[in-house]
Amino acid sequence: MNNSIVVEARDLTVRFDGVVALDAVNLKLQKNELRCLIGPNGAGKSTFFKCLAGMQIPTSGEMIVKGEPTTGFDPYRIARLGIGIKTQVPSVMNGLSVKENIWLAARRTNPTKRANKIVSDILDRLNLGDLASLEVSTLAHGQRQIVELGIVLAGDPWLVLLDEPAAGLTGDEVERMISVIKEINDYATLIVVEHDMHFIRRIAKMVTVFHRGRVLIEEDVDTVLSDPVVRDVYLGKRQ
Amino acid sequence: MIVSGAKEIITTVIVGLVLAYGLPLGIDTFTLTVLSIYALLGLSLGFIWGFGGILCFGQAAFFGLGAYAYAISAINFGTPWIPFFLAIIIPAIIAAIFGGMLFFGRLNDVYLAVLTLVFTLILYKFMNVTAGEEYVIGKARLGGYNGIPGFETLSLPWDPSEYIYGDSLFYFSFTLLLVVYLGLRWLLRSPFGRVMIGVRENELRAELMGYDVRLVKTAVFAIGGGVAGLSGSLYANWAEIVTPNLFSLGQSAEVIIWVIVGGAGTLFGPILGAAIMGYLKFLLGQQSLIDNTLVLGAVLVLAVLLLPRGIFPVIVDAFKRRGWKRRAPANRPPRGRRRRRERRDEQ
Amino acid sequence: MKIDRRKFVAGTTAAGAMAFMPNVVQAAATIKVGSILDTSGIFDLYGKPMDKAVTLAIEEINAAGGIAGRRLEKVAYDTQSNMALYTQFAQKLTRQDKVDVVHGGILSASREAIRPTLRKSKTLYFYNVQYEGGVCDRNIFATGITPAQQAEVLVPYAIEKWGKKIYILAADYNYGQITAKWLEHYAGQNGGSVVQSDFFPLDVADFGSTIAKIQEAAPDMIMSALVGGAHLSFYRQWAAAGMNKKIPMASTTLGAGNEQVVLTKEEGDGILLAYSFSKELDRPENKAFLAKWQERFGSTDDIHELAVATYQGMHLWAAGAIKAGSVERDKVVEALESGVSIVGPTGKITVDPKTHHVITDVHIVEVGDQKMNVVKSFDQRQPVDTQTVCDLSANPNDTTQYEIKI
Amino acid sequence: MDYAAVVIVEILYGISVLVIISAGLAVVFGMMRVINLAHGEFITLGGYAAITAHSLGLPIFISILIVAPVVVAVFGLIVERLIVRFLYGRLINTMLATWGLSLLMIGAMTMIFGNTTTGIPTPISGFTLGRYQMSGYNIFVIIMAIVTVLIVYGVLKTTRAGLIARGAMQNPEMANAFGYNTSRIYMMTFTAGAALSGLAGGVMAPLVGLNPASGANYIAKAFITVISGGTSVVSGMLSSATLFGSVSQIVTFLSTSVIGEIALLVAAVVLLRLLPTGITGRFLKDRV
Repeated sequence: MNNSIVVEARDLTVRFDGVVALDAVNLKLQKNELRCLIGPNGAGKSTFFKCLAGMQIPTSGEMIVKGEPTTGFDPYRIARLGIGIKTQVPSVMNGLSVKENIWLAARRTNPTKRANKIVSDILDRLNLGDLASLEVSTLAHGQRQIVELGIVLAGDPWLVLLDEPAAGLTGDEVERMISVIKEINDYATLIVVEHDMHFIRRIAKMVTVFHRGRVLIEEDVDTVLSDPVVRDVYLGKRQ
Repeated sequence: MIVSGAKEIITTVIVGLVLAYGLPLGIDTFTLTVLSIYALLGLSLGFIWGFGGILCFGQAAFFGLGAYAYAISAINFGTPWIPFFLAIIIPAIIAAIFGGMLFFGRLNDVYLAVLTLVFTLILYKFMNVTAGEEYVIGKARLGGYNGIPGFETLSLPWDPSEYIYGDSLFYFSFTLLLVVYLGLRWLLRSPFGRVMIGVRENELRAELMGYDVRLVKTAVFAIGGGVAGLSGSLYANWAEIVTPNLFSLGQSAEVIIWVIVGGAGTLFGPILGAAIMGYLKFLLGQQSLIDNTLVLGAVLVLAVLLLPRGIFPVIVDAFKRRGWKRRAPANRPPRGRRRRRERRDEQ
Repeated sequence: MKIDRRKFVAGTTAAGAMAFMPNVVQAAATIKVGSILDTSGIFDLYGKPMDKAVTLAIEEINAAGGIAGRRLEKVAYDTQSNMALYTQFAQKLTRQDKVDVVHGGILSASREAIRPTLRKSKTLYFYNVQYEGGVCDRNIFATGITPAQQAEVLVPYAIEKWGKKIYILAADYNYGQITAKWLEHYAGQNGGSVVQSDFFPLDVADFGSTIAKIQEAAPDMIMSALVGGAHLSFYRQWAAAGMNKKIPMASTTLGAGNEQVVLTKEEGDGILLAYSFSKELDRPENKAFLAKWQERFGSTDDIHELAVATYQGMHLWAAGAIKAGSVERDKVVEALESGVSIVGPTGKITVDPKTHHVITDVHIVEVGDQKMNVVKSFDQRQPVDTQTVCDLSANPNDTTQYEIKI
Repeated sequence: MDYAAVVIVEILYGISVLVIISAGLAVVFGMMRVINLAHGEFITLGGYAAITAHSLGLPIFISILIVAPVVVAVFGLIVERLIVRFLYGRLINTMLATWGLSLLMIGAMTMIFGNTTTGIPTPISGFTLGRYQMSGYNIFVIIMAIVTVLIVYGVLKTTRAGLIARGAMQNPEMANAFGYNTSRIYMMTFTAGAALSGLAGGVMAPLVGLNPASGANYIAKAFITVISGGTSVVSGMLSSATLFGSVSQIVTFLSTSVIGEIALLVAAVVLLRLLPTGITGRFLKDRV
C-alpha cells in the first residue's frame, strides 16, 4: 500500500430504507492534500462525510484511515486517531464560554497547564480574544463557526474534516476562514465539503463531485468547474 | 461559574454551621434529619440531571438499594460501619452496570426515562414478593411488603454501645450533606467535571473532541447512584425499617419535584427544593383540610409552567445580576438540531 | 416518710413554676392517649373508622369518670399511609407530647416501624389490628384476631360443608404467607389437602390466568387471604366468569374493611368468613355499641373488625389502668397480665398474660345480601399461633416478632 | 385442547388490555410527541365517571362507552388549554407538568370520591369453553380493543381530519402555511387522546376495584408499551402490546403473575436496549 494514502474508502455504500445515499463509492486521499467534496443536495457528500467522521455506519464497504480499518468506529474513536471534525451546523457547547469550549478540546490530549497555553494560542490565532469569556449561545452564527474551528484546531489534528465551513459567514469571516484553512493545510490533510463555488475556487486543488450517491468526477478544480456535465448536474439539480 | 475553591469551602462551612445551630431552634431534629437525607437524595439527582444531562426517572432505585444494602449487611455483619460503606458502593456499582448498559446502547431522552422508570418498577415489584422464607440474603430475610426491621443502626466506631441517634444523627447527616456538596462542587471544577458539563451541553461535540461520552455518562450516573445510596443508608438509620415503598414511583416523582422546584442546573437548588418540599409535606400531614398529594402536584405543575429554572436561580438572579451565569433564552434551534438541543431547552 | 431534700426542692420549684402556668397544671392532670393512624392515603379506609373508635372510647371513659379521677385527652397524628411518617410521629408522641399510651398502627410494617421507638421510650403500646401474629414483646398488647384463631374454626367448618380439596389464594406479604400456612395446617388436621397456594402482591388486579389455573386444578373450595383494593378485583372477576356458582369460597380477610358492601350481592353471596365481630351479632353489647356509634357519627356503615378491635383495645387498656389505679406503664402491664377481661361488642375478651394477645369469641359468618350473617359462634378462642412461640412470663425481655414454624 | 384455548383467550385478553390502556397515550405521543404522565389518572377518572353515571341510574353500557370518554375528553380539553399547550416541543417539561397533574388529580379524586375501593358489577355473564368457565367480559374487552384500533387507524388513515392532523404533526410550519390552525389540531388530538383514555377507564371499570391511586397500575405499562412501540401510533402500539401481552401472560401461566409482570418489564428493557428508538423507530417506519 502506498504510504502517502491516508484515507481510503472502498465500495462505501449507505442505504436508508431502500434509498441509496451512497453507492459503492471509492475514494483515496493523499497526505497533506486539500480535497473538496461538492455536489448538489442529496448527492451523498454529506453522507460520505458522516461515514468518515463516525456519525454514520455504512451498510457495506470499508473506510480505511492510515491503513487501519475504521468502519463503524464511534466518533470519539475517529477523533482519537487525530482527526478534527467540524459539522455542518456548528456543533459547539452553547452553554459554555468560547474559552471553555476550546479548553475542553485541548484538555483531552494535554495536561491542564499545556491546555491553557494551547487555548490562548488558538484564541490569538483566530482573533477570538474579545469573545473568550462570552457564552457561545450569545454569538452570531459565523462566530460560532470560527469557535468550532478553534475547537478542531485545539485537538492538534493531522486530518481535518470541514462540513460547509463558509456557510453563514460574513465577508471578513470568509477571508479569515480561507487563510486558516490554508494555514492548516501546511501541516495537515483537509477534506472540505462545500456548496459555495466561489469559496471552492479560492481554496480547492483537487475536487470530487458527488452525484446520486456516486463519484461523478474527480479532477483538479479548474477542470471540474469548467466541465459541462458538472455544471449541468449542479445547476440543474439545484433548482 | 467558578468561584475560588477556598472561598467557597469557607462560605459553605459558615453557612452550614449557622444552619446547624439555627435550624434546631425552630424545627425538631428528627424532622431535620430526614430533610437532610432528602436533600442528599435531591442533590444526587440534581447532579446527574443538571450537570450530566441524564434525566433519571428512577433515582429512588438507588436510594432504596442503599437502604436495603445497609439493612441487609447490617443484619449479616452485626456492625454498622462496613454496611454504611457498602450502602454507597453497591448502589454505585449497580448504577455503573445499569447506566453502562443504557449509555453504551446510546439511549437518550424519553427512552432513558422509561428504562430508569422500569428499573425502579422491577425492584419495587421484586421486593414486594420477597415475603417468603426462600428470600434470604445471609441472615437477612427480605420480608416483602413489610420490609426489614430490626437491624443494627450507626454507633460510634470506638464505642458500639453509643448509638448515633436523635440529635447526633442530624448533625451526622447534615455534615455528610455538606461534605458531599463540597465534594461535588470540587468534582465539577475538576477537568472531569468540565468534560461532564461539556457532554451535557453537546454530546456530539464532546465525542468529536475524542471524549468517550458513554463512559463519562456512566461515571456520572454511578456517582449519582452512590450519593443516592448514601442517602438511602442514612434513611434506613433514621427510620429503622426499610420497605419496598422506597422504590415506589411516588418516591421517584418526589425527587424530581424537589430538583425542579429548587432548580436543575445548580447543586444548591435541589437541596433547597428537597428541604422546602419535605417540610411542606410534613406540615401538610398535620392538617386534613386539603389533600397533600394535590398540593404537591399543584406545586409541580406551577413550577414547570412559571419557574422552569427553579427557585434558587431566581433568588440568585434577584440578589445579584452579575456573577451568576444566566442562560440567554434559547432561540428555537434549527430543525436538524432540535433533537440534540432539546435537553438544554428544557432546563 | 422521709423526704429527700433534693426531691423536695425539685417538687416545690415545679409547683412554683406551675402556679404561673395554669394550663400546665391542667395538662398534667389529663391522661394523654396517643393515636397514630392512617386517616388519609390508601389505608384510610381502615384508619378513619379506627380513629372514630378511639374518639368514642375516650368519650365513654371520660363520661364514666376517667381513670383514677383523671380525664383522657386524645393526641392524634395522621400518618397518611406513609411508613416514614410513622417513626416521625412516634418520636413526636413520645418526646414532645409525652403520651401515656399509644394506640395505633395498621400495617405490620407500621407496627414494626414504631415498636422499637415506643419500647425505648417506655411508652405502652396497643396494636388493635387483625394481623399475622407472633409479636412477643412485653411493651405491646395486640388485641386483634390472628390467623390461627380464624383458621382453627373456619377450615374444619368449610371442609365439612364443601369437601377436602382446597386452593389457597393469599396476599404476598407476611400476613398472607403466614395465614396460608395456618390454613394448610388446619386443613391437614381435618383431613383436607391444599392443592395449590398462589400469592399475589397487593397491587395485582388481574386474575384471569389464575381463574383458568384454578379450574384446571378443580378444587372443592377456594380459601382466600387476599388483601386490599386491587385484590377485590378477584371476587369480581371470579363472579364474572360464573365461577362463584361452581366453586365455593371462604376467606379470612374479606369484610375486614367492609368489602362485602363494595361487592354486589351476586358477587359476594355465600362466601364464608371467620371474625370476632359482625354487625349482625345478636348481643346486647353490640346493639348498644352500634347505637352509640350511630348517635355519635351519624352512620354505622363504616364500622369494621379493626374499628371494633380498636374500641375494645381502648377499653381493655382503661380496664387495666383502672385496676392498677395508675397509667404508669409497668403497673398497667402487671394489671393486664393478671387477667383482665371486658365484655365488648364481640363478647368477652381477655388478655392472655403469656403472649399479650387476646382470648376472644370467633364467629363464622356467611356473606348474604351484603351483610355478614352469623352462622356459628365459638366461644373464647386462644391465640394459639403466638402461644406456640411466645411466653412472656418466662422470658419477659423478649422483643422478637416470631415467624411461626408449623 | 380446552386448556390451550383458555390460554390463548387469556393471551389475547392480555394484549387487548395493553392496547386499550395504551391507546390514548399512543395517539398523543405518536401525533404530538407529548407524553401525558397523567394518562393513568385520566383512565381512573373515566372509571369514576362510568361508576358515578351508573349509580345515577344510567344503563351500564352508556356509562362505560359514552359517559366515560365524553367526561374525560372535556377534562382533557381543559388540561390542554390550561397546561399542555404552553409546553409543546418541550418533551421533558410536558412529562413533568403532567406528572404534577397526575398527583393533583389523585389528590382531588381522593377528596371527592374518598379512598374506598369502588366498582361496578360486570355486565356480561360468563360462558363455558369445554370444561372451563370463562368471563364473557374478557371477550368484550378483546372486541373493544379491536374496535379501538380500527377507529384510530380509520380516523388517521382515511379521514380528512386524520390526514390534516398527520401532516400538521410532521410539519407544523407547512400546515400553518396551508391555512390549517395547528394549535387547534393539537387541541383536538389531545382531546381525542383523552377520550380514548376515558374509554379505557370505562371499559376497565367493571374488571377492577377502582380507587384514586389506581392510575399508577396503568401508566407504567402504557408508558412502556407506547415508548417501546415507537412513534407509529397504531403499528407501534400493536406490535409492542402483542409482544408484552404474550410474554407476560405466558410467563404468568408458567409461574406467577408477578413473575409475569417482571418478565414484561425485562422484555421492555431488552427491547429498548436492542432497538433504542422502539420497534417502529427501526421497522415499519412509514406506517401509521
